[in-house]
Amino acid sequence: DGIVGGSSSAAPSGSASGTGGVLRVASEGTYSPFTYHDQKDGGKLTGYDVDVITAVGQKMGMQVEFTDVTWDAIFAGLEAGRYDVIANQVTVNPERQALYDFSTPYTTSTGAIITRADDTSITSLQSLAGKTTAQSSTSNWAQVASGAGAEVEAVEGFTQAVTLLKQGRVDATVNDDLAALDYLKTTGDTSVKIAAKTDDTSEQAFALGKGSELTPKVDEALAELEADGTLAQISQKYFGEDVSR
Amino acid sequence: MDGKPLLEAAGLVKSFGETRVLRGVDLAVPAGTVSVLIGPSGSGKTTVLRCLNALERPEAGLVRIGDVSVDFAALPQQGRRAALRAETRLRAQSGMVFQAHHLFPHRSALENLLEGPVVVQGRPREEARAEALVLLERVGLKGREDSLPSQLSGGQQQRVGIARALAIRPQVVLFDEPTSALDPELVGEVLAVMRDLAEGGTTMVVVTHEIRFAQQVADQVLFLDGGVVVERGPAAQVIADPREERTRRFLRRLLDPL
Amino acid sequence: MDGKPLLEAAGLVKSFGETRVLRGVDLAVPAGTVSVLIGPSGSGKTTVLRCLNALERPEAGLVRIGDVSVDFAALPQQGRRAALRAETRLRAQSGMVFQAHHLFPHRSALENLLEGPVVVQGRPREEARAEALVLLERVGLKGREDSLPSQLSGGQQQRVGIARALAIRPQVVLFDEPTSALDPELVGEVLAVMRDLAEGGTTMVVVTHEIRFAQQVADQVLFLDGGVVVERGPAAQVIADPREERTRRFLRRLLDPL
Amino acid sequence: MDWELLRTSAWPLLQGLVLGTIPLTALSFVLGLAIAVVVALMRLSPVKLVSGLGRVYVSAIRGTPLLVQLFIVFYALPSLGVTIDPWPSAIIAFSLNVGGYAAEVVRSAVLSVPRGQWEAAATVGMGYGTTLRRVVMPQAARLAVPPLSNTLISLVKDTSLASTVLVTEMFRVAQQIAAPTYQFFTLYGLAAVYYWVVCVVLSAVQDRLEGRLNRYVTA
Amino acid sequence: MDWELLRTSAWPLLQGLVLGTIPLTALSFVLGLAIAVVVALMRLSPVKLVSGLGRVYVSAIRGTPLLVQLFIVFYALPSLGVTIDPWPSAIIAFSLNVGGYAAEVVRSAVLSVPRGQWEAAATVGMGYGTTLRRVVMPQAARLAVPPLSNTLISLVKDTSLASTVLVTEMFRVAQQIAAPTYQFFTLYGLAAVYYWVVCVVLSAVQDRLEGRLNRYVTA
Ligand SMILES: Nc1ncnc2c1ncn2[C@@H]1O[C@H](COP(=O)(O)OP(=O)(O)OP(=O)(O)O)[C@@H](O)[C@H]1O
Ligand SMILES: Nc1ncnc2c1ncn2[C@@H]1O[C@H](COP(=O)(O)OP(=O)(O)OP(=O)(O)O)[C@@H](O)[C@H]1O
Ligand SMILES: [Mg+2]
Ligand SMILES: [Mg+2]
Repeated sequence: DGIVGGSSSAAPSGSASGTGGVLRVASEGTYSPFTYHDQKDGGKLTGYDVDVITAVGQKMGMQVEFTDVTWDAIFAGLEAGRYDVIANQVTVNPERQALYDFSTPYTTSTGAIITRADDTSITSLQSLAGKTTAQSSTSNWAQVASGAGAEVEAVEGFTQAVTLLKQGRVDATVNDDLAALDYLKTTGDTSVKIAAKTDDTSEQAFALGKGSELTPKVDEALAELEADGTLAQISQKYFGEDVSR
Repeated sequence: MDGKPLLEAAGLVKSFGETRVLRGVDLAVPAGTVSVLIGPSGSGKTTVLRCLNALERPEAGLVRIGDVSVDFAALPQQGRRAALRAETRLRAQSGMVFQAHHLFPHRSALENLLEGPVVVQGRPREEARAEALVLLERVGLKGREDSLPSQLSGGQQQRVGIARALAIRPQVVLFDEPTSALDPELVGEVLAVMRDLAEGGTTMVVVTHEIRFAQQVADQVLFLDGGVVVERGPAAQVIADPREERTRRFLRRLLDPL
Repeated sequence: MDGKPLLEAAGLVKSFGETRVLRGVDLAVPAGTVSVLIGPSGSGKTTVLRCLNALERPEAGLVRIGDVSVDFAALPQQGRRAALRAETRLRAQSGMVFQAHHLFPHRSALENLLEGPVVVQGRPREEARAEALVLLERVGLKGREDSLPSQLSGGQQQRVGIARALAIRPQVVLFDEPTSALDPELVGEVLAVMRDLAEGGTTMVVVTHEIRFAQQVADQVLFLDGGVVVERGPAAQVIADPREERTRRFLRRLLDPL
Repeated sequence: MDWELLRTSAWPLLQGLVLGTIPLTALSFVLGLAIAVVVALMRLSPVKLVSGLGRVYVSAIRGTPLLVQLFIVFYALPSLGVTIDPWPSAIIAFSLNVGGYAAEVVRSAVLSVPRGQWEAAATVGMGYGTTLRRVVMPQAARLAVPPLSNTLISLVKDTSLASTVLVTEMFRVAQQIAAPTYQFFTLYGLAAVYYWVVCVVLSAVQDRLEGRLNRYVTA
Repeated sequence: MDWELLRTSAWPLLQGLVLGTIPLTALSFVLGLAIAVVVALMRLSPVKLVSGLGRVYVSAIRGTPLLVQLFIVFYALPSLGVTIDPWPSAIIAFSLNVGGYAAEVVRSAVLSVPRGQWEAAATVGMGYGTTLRRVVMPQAARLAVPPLSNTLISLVKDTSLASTVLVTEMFRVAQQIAAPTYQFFTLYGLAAVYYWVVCVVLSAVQDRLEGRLNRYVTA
């Protein structure tokens, strides 16, 4: 996958899903460590989700082809038949289930509450009441935070949320614990910390078009990958623990 | 010449909105002669010239130049395209010199002359260029062919305008007050060029307030007032001894403004 | 009057780039008199007027109007602000009428007259308005005070221009070819207004090519050529019987362009 | 198309429009115009230093993305000890941005006013400022209106970037509603309709203004 | 500031600029200008239907966000059976967008060319098309250049939206590099510098063009 013209789905052939042995996959490519471009490897698309769907494709006997799509366009592209499946840590919820097919989940995560390192006032989800948090408005963590009584500032992404946190403009941000861990590990930032984890867990799965004939095949492949330990192995590679269940 | 005048207009009627500006104007210009149109402001002089050139479409009337003629009353029935074609054909028979020259400011003097022959008429560039250079020399602008209009004086600009009108090889040249926007001193050079053209046999219709020019050069003077030709005849008669009171009053005011 | 002329200019020298356009022009205009400046195109007539009005800053020379005087040679040493102040003060002593009127197109005739007195001089609006209406009547525009410039004829526009110049209560009014952009027929009305002003005692400096106006109205005629005053004297003498060959040649060309 | 979603979203988006987008646009445009006039005059100044500064300003503003300008005002200035609240940040960034683009339009319009108008103003005693205000600008306006209206109408939609600095305007509301259901397309469409209505109103104002300003033009 | 990251990012961003941003901008602007001329002439047409269509076009384009226009071309047209590849989609949406804004600029510039020029062209025999091409447009250009250069310079940066329709240009590259390192600020800053260089070049071209076009203007 080259850097320029990052879309390799050169043949958007309508809704003939998966024919010709090609599984067309969309992901953001800017969501580390799930889907991102590895600059040390010539900008190659990589990440947890990328590896999992690649393995799924192999099991299905299909060649996997990736496309970089911005988050707000990613479902429009699925509906328009530009690709077959979204591999981008899509959290399963009832509203979404009404619109799309979901595979069996391949990630289970909990929420992490991130605060300034010197802040001791936040120790649980409940203590967010009355505080201000910065959340990516497109993620379901915004609902978790406001459900806990926090005031939510909408931001574009995790980096921005952390910047606001460090500038003292917000008190916390709630996000995926995996994303939070990756941030702390990658940046070595010591001015923020994970102050608490939330109780509720969420599940992430591949999203496909409603009624897609590929859904059962993907589920089948996932089951095999879990059985033969591949899934756990990929998880270990990125997180040092098994997040797939 | 076959006795028929080169240019003929008959019964020109033209209104702008409610106001009737021309109320039946007739005109006959024999080949090789100069006709001068005089008359007060708003009498319709410019409008007459514009009708002869089909820049304006009269409601009624006929214009003929050489063997191209247009019956304006019949135009609307011919459909848009046919009407436009007829007008373009008539327009090609005459050249027009404006009061405010309207040279193309982004083209040199020479290029201004070439637009018509080369771009429109598709004549070979070299031939047209040679002819244009002759024309520029004729109006006294040898050596200035590469100047932009903005680099020329008012008189020089107006002379380029005349050369441009000649460059399309018209049968008649129409002049609308070619000197009245000029510095008094520059008037002479333009009138001189016009007189030379007249002496060279160019057929011309000239709207002007230069009474002395009319006296010296015109074969025919027409006095227009309120959209009709009030008086016409040889220059000597119309100017020196007008029959109509209106003509007399107009000339008096013109010659002694105070 | 104390014997001193109302307006005096001495030794005006002005260059544009390399070319010296004025080479020491002197001028004296007694109160209540009319001076007419004539001369070929490019001789510097406009530049003289513009120096009198400080629209142009000469390199050397002195201009005095009433008891306001500016020594242009000394200006640069006074610093930018002081120089500007001096020029503005001088400018307030004279009104200017341009060839191309330069009325403010977005303001009515009356509003054009009020900009100076009300906006700049801060005189009470009602008083200025009353005075402006009188001025408009004086130039024959009673009833047209609410017209925009574009709704007026050329002659009417020029008369508004004159009224605007008078509205700032200047000591002298400067005219730069006020009629040469006008239709010949409209020239009369403007010249008539100027003659009335002159008869009413307005001090005026007029650049014009209207020789008859000069003969009838001017107390003094100056012939400018190549940036110097070649000849000056009473109209009767300079025009009817010029001493200098250059003057004679210029007048001949003007009176008989062909 | 999810009609129920459209119905329930109509009101929150309208709120976002009226409380976010519109005041943000209006304030930024007015301030931006003021900046534009100043910068245009700087660029027209005969003093090299002043015109140079104007040029640098225009180049810096037009040369960098609005998003980056917003980032700098909101996220970078705090590291220099200047912390500005979201709304003021947004308005500062947007006005500076409009100022850069509109300056070019104003400059070209001022240049189109004939020199004679400056001189006529001088002869009735006006100074530089008065001439600009009463003579030049009203005439320059005519030519400036269509391109400035482009700038304004772009601004209406550019305000959607205000969400990067925590100002919630209509587009952000649309994103928030769309997020849980992924109905971005539906919600963006609804936002587009609102924008379009605003634009139609602004275009009508532009037409009237053009008509008004053309009134006194000769030929 | 992470200098090492900047150093390694310089080349991929430059690739994104040269292979993505610049061709996208250039193609879209040229096509957009062509559309603008057509639409401007439609709006100037005496035929009510034609000018009405032009007005609707301008209103639709200026009235809706570019993002929505990209969405429609790429994501909504397939449901009508028209599926267009990413690059063509982006170019179509951007040219249509430029066309709407530039049309207003062109219209106002064409109106500023005196009627006498049309008539002079008619008297030497030119038809409507020839007059436009050889007489009117070259003169209208002078007034149109500064606002059109605004449109062009905006477009350079608006191409960053192309990533929504799967076209990777410079800004997307910057985002991709920033994501795993969380250095958004650094990468956006680098992108801003590249944009700025492009803008400086374009402004220089604008200045020269303005100078050239001013050459033949009388006083
Ligand atoms: N396009 C137009 N629309 C409306 N009225 C017009 C138009 N052109 C000319 N007129 C009117 O028609 C009348 C005749 O105009 P025309 O220009 O032919 O007069 P003219 O004799 O050339 O006058 P002048 O000596 O001032 O040039 C005038 O009353 C003028 O106002
Ligand atoms: N702003 C300027 N820059 C350069 N040269 C100028 C400028 N103004 C005038 N000139 C030159 O100065 C000379 C005198 O000009 P001026 O306008 O004073 O002449 P004039 O006597 O008024 O001529 P005309 O009868 O044509 O109005 C001319 O050669 C002219 O080209
Ligand atoms: Mg006329
Ligand atoms: Mg002069």
